[in-house]
Amino acid sequence: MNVSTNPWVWFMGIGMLALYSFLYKENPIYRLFEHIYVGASVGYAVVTAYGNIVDQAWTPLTVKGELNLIIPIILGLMLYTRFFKPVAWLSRWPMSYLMGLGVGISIFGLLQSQLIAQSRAAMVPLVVKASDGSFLLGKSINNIIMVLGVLGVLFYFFFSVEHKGPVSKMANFGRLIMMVTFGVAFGNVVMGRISLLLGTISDIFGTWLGII
Amino acid sequence: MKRSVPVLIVFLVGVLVLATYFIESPGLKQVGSMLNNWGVIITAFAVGLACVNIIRIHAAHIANQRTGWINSAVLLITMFLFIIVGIYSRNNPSNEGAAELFSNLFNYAYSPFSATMYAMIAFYVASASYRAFRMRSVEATLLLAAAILVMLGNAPIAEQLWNQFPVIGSWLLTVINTTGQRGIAIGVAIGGFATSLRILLGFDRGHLGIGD
Amino acid sequence: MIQGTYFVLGTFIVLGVITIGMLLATRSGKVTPKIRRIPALDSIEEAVGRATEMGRPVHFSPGYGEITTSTAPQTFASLDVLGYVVALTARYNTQLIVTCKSPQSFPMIQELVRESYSAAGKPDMFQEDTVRFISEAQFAWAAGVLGIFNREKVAANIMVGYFMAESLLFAEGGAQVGAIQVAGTGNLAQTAFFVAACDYTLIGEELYAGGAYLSQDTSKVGNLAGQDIVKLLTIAFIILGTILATAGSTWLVELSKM
Amino acid sequence: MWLERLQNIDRRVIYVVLFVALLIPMLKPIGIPLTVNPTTQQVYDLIESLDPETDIVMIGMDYSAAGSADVHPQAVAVAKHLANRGIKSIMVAFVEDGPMLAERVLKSLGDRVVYGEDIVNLGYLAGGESAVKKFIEQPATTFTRDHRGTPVANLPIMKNIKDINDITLIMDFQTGAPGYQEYLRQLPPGGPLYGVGIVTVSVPNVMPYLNSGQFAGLLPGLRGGAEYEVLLGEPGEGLARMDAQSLGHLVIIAFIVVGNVAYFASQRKEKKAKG
Repeated sequence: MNVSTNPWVWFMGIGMLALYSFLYKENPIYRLFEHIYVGASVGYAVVTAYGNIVDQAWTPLTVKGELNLIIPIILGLMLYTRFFKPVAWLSRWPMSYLMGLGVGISIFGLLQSQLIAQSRAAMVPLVVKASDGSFLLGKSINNIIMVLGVLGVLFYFFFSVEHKGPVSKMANFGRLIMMVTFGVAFGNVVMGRISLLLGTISDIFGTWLGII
Repeated sequence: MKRSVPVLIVFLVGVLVLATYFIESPGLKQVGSMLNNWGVIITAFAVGLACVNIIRIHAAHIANQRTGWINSAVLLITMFLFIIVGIYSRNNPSNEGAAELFSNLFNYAYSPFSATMYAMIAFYVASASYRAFRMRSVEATLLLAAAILVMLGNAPIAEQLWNQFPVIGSWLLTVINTTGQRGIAIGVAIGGFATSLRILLGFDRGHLGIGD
Repeated sequence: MIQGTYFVLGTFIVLGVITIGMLLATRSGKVTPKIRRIPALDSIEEAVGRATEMGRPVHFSPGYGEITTSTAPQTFASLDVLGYVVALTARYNTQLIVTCKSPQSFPMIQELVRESYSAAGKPDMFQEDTVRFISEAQFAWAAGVLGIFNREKVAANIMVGYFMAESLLFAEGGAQVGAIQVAGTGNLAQTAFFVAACDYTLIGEELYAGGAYLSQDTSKVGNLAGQDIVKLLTIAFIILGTILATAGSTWLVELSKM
Repeated sequence: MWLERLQNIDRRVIYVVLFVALLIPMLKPIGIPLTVNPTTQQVYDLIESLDPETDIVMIGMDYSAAGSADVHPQAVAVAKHLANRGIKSIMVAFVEDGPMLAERVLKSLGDRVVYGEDIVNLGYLAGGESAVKKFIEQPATTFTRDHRGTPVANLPIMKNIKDINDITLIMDFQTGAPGYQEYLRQLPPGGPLYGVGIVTVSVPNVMPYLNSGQFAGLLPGLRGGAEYEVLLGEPGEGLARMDAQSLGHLVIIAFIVVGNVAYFASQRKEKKAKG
């Protein structure tokens, strides 16, 4: 055993155990470290944002004289008018700016890389042949499932049409495909969460207690 | 002023930026880059909003000596510690002591604590697997079967038991899951497009806190 | 024009005309699209009814409740559902508890519930603790909500909005106190947990449709119908492309790259 | 009697079982062999095919500290591969935690690289998709100084970058937004190749983009990192944890089975009682 002698590592280890104690029961020590965690995350975010404001706005404005940057600085400060009732409405201007920008930069990509590219990728030959001309059954079946499945899911999300007859058959197929999809998602969630848990086990038993 | 300006800002910024994706014009491109750059700066200012909210809530707790006010104090102290150390070390890059302190705060407090909070979910996944995942219906059974097969495909140990587990797992992931996710992604792109356009043209003002 | 954007521009124009056109046509009453039944939404009344029989409260969670990020549309859809739930609890005289995570949307939600009770003619049903702000920290919020499930013996649990890892905690916690649960989120990674642990689940876009369905806001309904037409076009596009691909032609694929 | 017990296992018992099942293989790894997925091989081959003289790789440090256990081993393995091959790389973050985690990656590279010449940690840019767009438009001037405070003008590696097409491959390690969606929307057609290293939870969501050829490769979570370590011949954190992964999966599956056995047995009992 090589227990760490670094006080920081001890702080980390004790804090992690305190947070994990929540699994047994909510308790005061858990609450203490939870508050430390929340404070740390907000503090860290403020530091990085400060760095960005200095590098991206203040320095270019004051050193290089890029005067247009006064506008985003003013808009940025206007966000804080929401804390002063009489001028609170002014905070909508920067919010509107961000919203307009968000919409403006995403619409093109939504259409090109999501709608069009994905629709295009769904167009696969239903009969697949190898280069020597022989028929590939497995690949053909996969492709048929993929085309029908995508259509089925789209049918399921028809809202202004009652699901009856063939529409309902396609929609039901789409729903089954989605159930399997959710199952796959769950299987991966299990793997992902265990990975994270292993990371913390390695911190506690390796870095801190020196057993691993 | 209160109602029309925000709608106008959304429209102008959105349309100008959107146009840069279609129209070849160096001047327009410059305007688009400038508008985008302003957005980067405004977002950095927005980070401080969370900080102000936290200060308001927790300062009130402390002032009213509400139960747990000590935790509120700890939270604020941690937050300011991060902010002061972080900003000091940024402005004095030659001071290695400050840089090391900040890196310790990140590596031994913020980072392991946030990892712990997320890792805890692994335990809930385990108890939910036991309690919630029941073969109640055909759909639930499909979901479960897919989840188990994917897990077996992901775990190297299962491959030692039967070498087809990864093949099945990979088929579910790359064929069925791709189909389901693609259908959903196309639907989401269409929905996202319609919502974006509504915002751009000012039909959806709820986002701005202005009802019509 | 920039090379390779012609097809995107064409798509933009066609889709824009359809969705906005349907929105305007519905708003002016020229067309009246009907939204199909969404079983998970119908089950909300059943859930509230059961809570009434048992004399225990209904819990509603809007999830993350953010109104400025990309998850905002889910929050707004959630608030449409909340308006409906308030009206139901007013009709049945059943206690409602709403728990919030976001300090941004908390005051807005408080106003919405107060106004909805007034509109239903039962302003007294709005109490100081009907809408509760729990915490902005994810797990503190989750722990607070689980505490409420246990202490107040919630009989119906309705969770609609954007959820992350806490979806599992809530769904499991609700099941433990025997609540009938209706859930819905646009976050697909979490939908698996809702489907497995809840009685009824809104999947993906059903969440947005639910907002339009329950609020009967004509511009939302019209927009939704417009999206259906777009879906139909997409389906036709994919079928055509598949036929061509099977015949060995990549004409449509090339066209879409123009 | 046994049935009731099986139906009402206390959650804390479940937690302990899972914890023990994970701890034992962490203490004493068995070394279960690992097969490499084709997507991981694809990323490895891609980096093998790069030319150290002309190609520059951008390492996207877009993962959070919270999810780092799943993605960090990948980032380290890929960075080692690049360093071994002498390929220059720049680390850029659109997620706050990125630059600090980049420093950890740099630490694990040791003296394989000369900072400033072979690799640089440019830091973090706020703004989500706007930030991604800004960097793609002006990779040379977006950052004026690196994370360590050195002006970009004094960094030899940055002299090779004028616009985004000077970057051959973007290998983006990510846990959420901004991530693949933002990049795919903003990358110009014919621009750099885009590969992802992503948290296991998001792997199913990105499959359509891999299938459509919009990704140059995919490293799936911890397993992807472990596989890369195998290909690299340098076992690290990822591989060390794969045994525990295996056991963890078996435990979860066992819980599902036990839960269902109890459920069906109790249902049958109820039916008998009624019938």
